[in-house]
Amino acid sequence: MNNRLLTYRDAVREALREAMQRDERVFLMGEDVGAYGGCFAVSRGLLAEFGPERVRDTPLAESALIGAGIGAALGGLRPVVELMTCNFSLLAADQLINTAASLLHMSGGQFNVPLVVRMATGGGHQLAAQHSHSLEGWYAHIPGLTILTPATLEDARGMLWPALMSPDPVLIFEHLALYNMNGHLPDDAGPVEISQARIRRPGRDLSLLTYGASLWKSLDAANQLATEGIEIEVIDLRTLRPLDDATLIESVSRTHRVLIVDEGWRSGGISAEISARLMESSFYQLDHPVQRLCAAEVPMPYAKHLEQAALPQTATIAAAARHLVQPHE
Amino acid sequence: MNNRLLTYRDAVREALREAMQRDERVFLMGEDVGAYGGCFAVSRGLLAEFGPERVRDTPLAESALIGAGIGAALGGLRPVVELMTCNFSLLAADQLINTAASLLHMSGGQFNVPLVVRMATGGGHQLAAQHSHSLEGWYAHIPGLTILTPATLEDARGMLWPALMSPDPVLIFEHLALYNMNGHLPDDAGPVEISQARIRRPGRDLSLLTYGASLWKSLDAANQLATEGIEIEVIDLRTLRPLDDATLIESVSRTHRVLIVDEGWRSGGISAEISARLMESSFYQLDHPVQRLCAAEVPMPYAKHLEQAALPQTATIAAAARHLVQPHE
Amino acid sequence: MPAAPSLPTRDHGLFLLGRMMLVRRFEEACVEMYASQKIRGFLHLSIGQEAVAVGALSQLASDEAVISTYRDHGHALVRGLNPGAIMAEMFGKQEGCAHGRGGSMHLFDAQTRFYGGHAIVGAGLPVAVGLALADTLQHRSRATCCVFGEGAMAEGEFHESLNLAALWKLPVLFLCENNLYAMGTPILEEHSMHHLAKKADAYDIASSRVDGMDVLAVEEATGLALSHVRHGSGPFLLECLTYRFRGHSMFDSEAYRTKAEVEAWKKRDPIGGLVARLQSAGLVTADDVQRLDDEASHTVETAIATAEAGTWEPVSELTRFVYSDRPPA
Amino acid sequence: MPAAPSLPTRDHGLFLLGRMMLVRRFEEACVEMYASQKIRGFLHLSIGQEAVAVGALSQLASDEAVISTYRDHGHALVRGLNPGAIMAEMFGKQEGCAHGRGGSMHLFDAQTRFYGGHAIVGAGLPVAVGLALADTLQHRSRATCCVFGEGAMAEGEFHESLNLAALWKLPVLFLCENNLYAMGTPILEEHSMHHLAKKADAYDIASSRVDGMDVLAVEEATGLALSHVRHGSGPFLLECLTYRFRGHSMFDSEAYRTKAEVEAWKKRDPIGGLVARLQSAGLVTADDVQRLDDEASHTVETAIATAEAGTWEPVSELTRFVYSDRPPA
Ligand SMILES: Cc1ncc(C[n+]2csc(CCOP(=O)(O)OP(=O)(O)O)c2C)c(N)n1
Ligand SMILES: Cc1ncc(C[n+]2csc(CCOP(=O)(O)OP(=O)(O)O)c2C)c(N)n1
Ligand SMILES: [Mg+2]
Ligand SMILES: [Mg+2]
Repeated sequence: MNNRLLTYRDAVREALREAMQRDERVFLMGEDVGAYGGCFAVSRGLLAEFGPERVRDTPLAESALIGAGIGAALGGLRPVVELMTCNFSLLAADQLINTAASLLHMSGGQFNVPLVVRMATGGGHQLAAQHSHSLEGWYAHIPGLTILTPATLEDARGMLWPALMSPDPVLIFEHLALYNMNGHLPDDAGPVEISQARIRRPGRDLSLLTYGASLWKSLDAANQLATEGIEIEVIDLRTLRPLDDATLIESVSRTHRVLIVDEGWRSGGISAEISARLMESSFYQLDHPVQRLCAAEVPMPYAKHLEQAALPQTATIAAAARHLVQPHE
Repeated sequence: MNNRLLTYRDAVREALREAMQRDERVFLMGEDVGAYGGCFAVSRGLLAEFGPERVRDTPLAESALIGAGIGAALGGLRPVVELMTCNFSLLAADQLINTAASLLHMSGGQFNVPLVVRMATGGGHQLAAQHSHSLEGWYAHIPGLTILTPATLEDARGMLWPALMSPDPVLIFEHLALYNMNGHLPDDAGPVEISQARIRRPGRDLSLLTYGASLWKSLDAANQLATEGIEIEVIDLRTLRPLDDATLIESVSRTHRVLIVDEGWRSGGISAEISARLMESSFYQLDHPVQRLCAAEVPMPYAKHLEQAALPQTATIAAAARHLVQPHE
Repeated sequence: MPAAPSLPTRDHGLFLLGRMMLVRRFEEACVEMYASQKIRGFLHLSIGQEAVAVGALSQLASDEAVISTYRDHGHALVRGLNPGAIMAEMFGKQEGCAHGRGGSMHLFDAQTRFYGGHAIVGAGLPVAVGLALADTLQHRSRATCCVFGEGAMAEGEFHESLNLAALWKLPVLFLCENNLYAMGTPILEEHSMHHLAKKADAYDIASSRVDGMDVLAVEEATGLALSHVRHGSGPFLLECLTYRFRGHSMFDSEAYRTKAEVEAWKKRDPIGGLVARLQSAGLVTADDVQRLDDEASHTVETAIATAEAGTWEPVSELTRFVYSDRPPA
Repeated sequence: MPAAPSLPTRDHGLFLLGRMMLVRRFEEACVEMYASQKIRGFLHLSIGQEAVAVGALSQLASDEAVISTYRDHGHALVRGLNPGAIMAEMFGKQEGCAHGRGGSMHLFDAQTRFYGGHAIVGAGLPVAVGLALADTLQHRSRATCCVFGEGAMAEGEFHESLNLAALWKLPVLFLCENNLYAMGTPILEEHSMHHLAKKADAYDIASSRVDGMDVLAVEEATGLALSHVRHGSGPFLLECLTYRFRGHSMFDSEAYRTKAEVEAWKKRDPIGGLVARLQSAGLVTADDVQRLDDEASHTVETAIATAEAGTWEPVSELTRFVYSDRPPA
């Protein structure tokens, strides 16, 4: 099988293209997905290929966009609504939570909502407080939603199709910092499984649980620590709702130490949920309390040095991991 | 000092009245707060007393209401915006998070937002999926916000004033099921302190951490267990952001066992955060993993028996507490 | 407003009368069932507004979708939902049209394309836009009917939805039940411009306003609107001036309006009005009317019996309908 | 549009020209600073739109508030923010007008009542309504000026805010910079009805439309609008037809419009236009123009020097400005 060099952005585009080729019901809708080529150039070229009906530019109206996506899904289509960034999803929070996530239940199982919402997430680009949220963990609180966080090219390429085939609403969070990431993908790369976390690097000393852009920083940290003789197991959560508890518990049963890394604000983030679950499932397996390394609890500052300090970095991840593996009590 | 018999609703009303009498800058604004007397009759009578400028009926427009509240706060007033119920706050999530919670930071400390938002929260009244959310724990994720959850008459009466005196935005979640609760309050009841959790019932065997309507179910459960010789310490969190870690940690250092009870959905709720914090602070103090008893992860069903089953109840709280105190591993 | 429409045939007159009487008797039965606590939660009645539901919705083709609000019994009945299934829903029985999960505010029926029953004011509008988009993209030419109160027209989603529908020339009939109040807020405090149909101009949408107490007028206006919509001329906003004879919900003390105002409107009772016209034209007799009334009462009694005979869903099924259990499409 | 306004005095002409040149030179310097990576994040320029900022905002009294968008440099400069503080902000220095926390999209200044710098499209509108409400309730008669692009007019908050402002007759000048595009979306795809000023009719709000490339026309129209607003006649919607000569932000490949279109608009350059008129009327000389240009360039150079000389906030202060550290008011 041949390999191709491409970016995460290309991989998402390829997934969109394939989905639209494969299923007539699939269409893309959002602000500037067409002529502009997408706020982050993800959909560039798709308008020419599929026309304005299926690559649908919209006005600025996030709430109605999600609502219209819900309606289109109910009407037999498979809409992909792009919200540009998760920051703007707050304008559509009502439709996402009170309608998309609730409709199947409220209707007693009659009306499922096969809606896919794509949005960029994360900080690190000096876009400041209103453009740098990491809300994937926050949305993972909501029953009825499925939350995907592709970190690899393979997942960027492969998660869209299973999301589209899900009978229920799926939110895909694409990390801003990953769009330019290069890598190889086999020619026949296609849909991936979305119910399981993946061990991206095996290790015996510590389970490092993370997702999205932090995966790469975590792998870097793990490689650093390997030179010190510390072997970190790095697990990519991939899907934040539902969480793949089994994979996490199994890993902890081997390593007995856990660090969770996440770019959301610490209080009430996805790391808190994982820590609480491990408290319940693996308390007697733990040699050390589970630790979290999250974003500082501050709206994102613009200044680069402050922004970098607000986010987990390779160095701080390595330090936290080292600290956990070499206890001091 | 004399005591008066009144309801939680009366206590909130009294707090509003006193605030408006005491400070000209305070006004109340929201859907049907005036002529209708408030969706839950909280503001009944205030229109006649303070007139339509200060008890301001509004159209249905939640996002603009919060935005206007922010602007009014910036303009020197002390607005109390009533959103009826937290379910509708999702329409204003952008203003609450991207503006109210972020403005002080984005402006480098220049523009603080002394806005108070009141809303009803919680289930138990068969109002179904779109009217039964408990979102206080979810909002506690957001830096910049302060989250209050008055459970007692004293707090219903006393939390509004310190909220109004806060230079930054405060959300007050009043549990629907408490409005009709009767009790006595001293004639001179007034502002309360809002930075500390309170031990509502001391006990040696288990720390039960809760807030809002669950406080009362928890106290009932504790009383039941007392007849079995089990002494539960019931702590009312009162403020979900910032959490009063010190009080919790101190309690755990005495009881070594923890149950957290909360009416929000389990995954990623406030209970997860508390469990994660205790993992970090009190791991070596714990005789048993911290347990959570939360709402079932389902949009609220209408049918009474299902709704009751979805929420923590006195019996399920008692059972969970008993289970924790009598370990079985 | 145009001149009063010409008289219907005897058969059609009986049909309209029968439908309106069914809605009236059904709503009256709801009051009783609420008093006897068989129905719980929030209950919103459409007594006084029957001419809108009957005049407008009975003109839809069987494959045309309807989306409604929490004040949805009349719409559901006219749409052809089984009255027994509606009543069972409000009893919380699993034989209910939403399996007992939704209750009065969330009636749903896939068979008749009745998409709810939404309790977030305004949230149904973008969903209707999406349903119509799905039809258009799949080359089906049929209307989607979206019902909402005038209160919803102050919400941002009204604006966003009308713009989208007009931009994309979608076949949506926006049907406003202007009953002059949103809860206790009179239209003068809801909207700065009160000729609501004219708001359509801001979107280049065709519109009209009709006497919503006159079922024949509503029928005629709806016919015109639907032919516009169905023939690809884009959406239509139809404003029906009506009045609810009862409170907003069962909790309403109606402090915001005078008895005299209500009495004046009751003189314009849509049922009494049609009876008088048909009788004075010699088209129906008092006996006819009595027979229709008996039939309506009988239907309602049967519905109550069905609801009574319904069963409770086992609590073990609590978390069903959060995600689809059917296989992906 | 009304006839072209009469010529200004020489002094006033020089003033207007000087202001526009300052904005132009400042924006050009931003491009350079962006290229040399001194400025990061999203950068939106107002080159081509200077007549709106200068014509409208220079007419505000010093105590009248301004609220703007992410395309805010021009507004901030005209408002009187220190150019050095603006540039320092974009450099991320603590001497910046938002302490380096906000960056280009979030300029703020309490002194001149410049309330930002908002990056959520439409979110500034309700805040402006609230500021005006505060003035009205505190019996101050002054205007609040809210600037937004035509893209914002599709958002629900536009609708909600205009309705509120009109209902309460608040002194808000809603100033629309209609530059015909929202990112890459042309106005024809943004709005179903393109005469945007007429949208005011839906709220019974006074409005007008003016040539936004003609600073004298903008000035005149703003004067009329402001006198309406300041004299208690309620809000005013002023639409300025303008054009941005550069891309939406620095990331824009401008695939959505032709070079010819841009060139045609450049012929209507607001600065060149005013120069020509003043010169042909003999009011200013080429030397005058050169002198103004030199002054502008000098101011900008000084600003850059100030920014360069600025200092980095210590990382230890990362979590400042999340909550106020000043004592409660
Ligand atoms: C977004 C939202 N805000 C507030 C409410 C509370 N509420 C329920 S009905 C209602 C009034 C709606 O009035 P209108 O749209 O005119 O419908 P009507 O009840 O008159 O049929 C309000 C404020 C709600 N359900 N949803
Ligand atoms: C709520 C929201 N949605 C989307 C965006 C992304 N975005 C930033 S600017 C912009 C276009 C806005 O156009 P307009 O209001 O006309 O202002 P202009 O940029 O033309 O000055 C968009 C879509 C955003 N910042 N906020
Ligand atoms: Mg109404
Ligand atoms: Mg624009």
